[in-house]
Amino acid sequence: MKIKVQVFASLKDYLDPQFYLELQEGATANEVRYRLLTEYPMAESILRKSKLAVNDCFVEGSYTLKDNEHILIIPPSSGG
Amino acid sequence: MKIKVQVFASLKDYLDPQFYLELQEGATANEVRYRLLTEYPMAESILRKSKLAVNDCFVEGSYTLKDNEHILIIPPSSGG
Amino acid sequence: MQLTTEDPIDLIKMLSEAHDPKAGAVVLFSGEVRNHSHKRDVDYLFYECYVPMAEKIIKEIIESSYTKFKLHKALCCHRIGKVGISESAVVVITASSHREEAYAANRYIIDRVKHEAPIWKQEFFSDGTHEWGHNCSCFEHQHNH
Amino acid sequence: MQLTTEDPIDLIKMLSEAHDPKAGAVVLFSGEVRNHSHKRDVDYLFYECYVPMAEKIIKEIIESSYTKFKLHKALCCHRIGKVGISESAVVVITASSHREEAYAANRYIIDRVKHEAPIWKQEFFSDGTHEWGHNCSCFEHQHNH
Repeated sequence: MKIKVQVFASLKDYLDPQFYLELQEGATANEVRYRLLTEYPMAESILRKSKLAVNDCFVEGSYTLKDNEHILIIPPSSGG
Repeated sequence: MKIKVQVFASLKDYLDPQFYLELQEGATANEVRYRLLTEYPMAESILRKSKLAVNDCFVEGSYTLKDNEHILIIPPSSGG
Repeated sequence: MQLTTEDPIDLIKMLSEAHDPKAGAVVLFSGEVRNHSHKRDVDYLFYECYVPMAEKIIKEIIESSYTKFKLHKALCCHRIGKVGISESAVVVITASSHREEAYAANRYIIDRVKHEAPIWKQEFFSDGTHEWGHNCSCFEHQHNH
Repeated sequence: MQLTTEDPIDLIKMLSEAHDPKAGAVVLFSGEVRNHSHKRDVDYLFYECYVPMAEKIIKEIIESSYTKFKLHKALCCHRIGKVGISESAVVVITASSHREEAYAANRYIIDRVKHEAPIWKQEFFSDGTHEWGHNCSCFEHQHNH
């Protein structure tokens, strides 16, 4: 299945802001994180600290993705 | 000796804003308070809670007044 | 900086005075006149103030806030005379590098000013009566428990 | 009420929205851009924001502040994009009958917004370099001890 990935802030120093991943049916949000960890080792520490969101809601790593869903990789906030 | 007394706020409902008292040499600030307590029993609770000041500085009740000094009877603050 | 004023307090001017390129956190407290007090409708307040001592005491409180907290700026102004509903009776602004200090210093200043400055509130009610304020409201608050 | 904005935050307008004849205490927090960070000179900041989630989260934080504290008003606005020195990056205003509540609710809102809203600071230094902010400054603060 095809999943749209969007990353923010410092992650964009290492990854494209938006891209698509081809994943097996039943893949979880954490599997996206691990796939990116291996492909972009330079971004490892940020990826590990990032939260994950689907449909603009935070999800646990165990969240099971559905085809065409849009996952956000959200680095720690530094607002204010 | 002659002492000028000035009172504020709710005390003015009972006493003149400013007036003079004739006191014995060596009288203390507290003696002014007691004198007013007996003359204006309606103002007793406010007089007891009030602070005393001479020359625009707070003084203890034991402060010894000098001739022509100006004593302020300062009810509890209710600013803000 | 004005410590007491008979004119409406100019929040905007005070805020602009508090800006400091070194300060990351600015906290403003505004004590405003409520339209009710002890379940009675209020028309306006009148603040009596013994200005010479009030200004000396407010100045001393601000100076001691600089020693107790890491502040870039500390300002306080108390309105005197007649003050209408929703107008500011007192404003405190603190600016610091970190927000913890700015909040703590702000509370320190307003708590002391309310308790120590010779300023007295007289409440004028809609029914035509008036009454002197009973100490500061945090005191009443405690008594209600 | 605007929760995020690319324009300078209008403190005056926010303050006027926060006025409430029932509220005796108004507290405003303004997080402002400092001219230095980690001992380096700062030219300006740039805030990236994922607006759909940031606004949803800020709104939720404000709503929960009304349940946790006795508030008449709670407002929060975060600037996004380029923000110059001494400009407000974030403003929180709380209005309550008592100042304890107004201060506590104000801190509650800013602490949560800083930690939870998907907003990221990029510091642009005078030497031409730039760097992403490392979490919120209270975090760094703890680590320094």
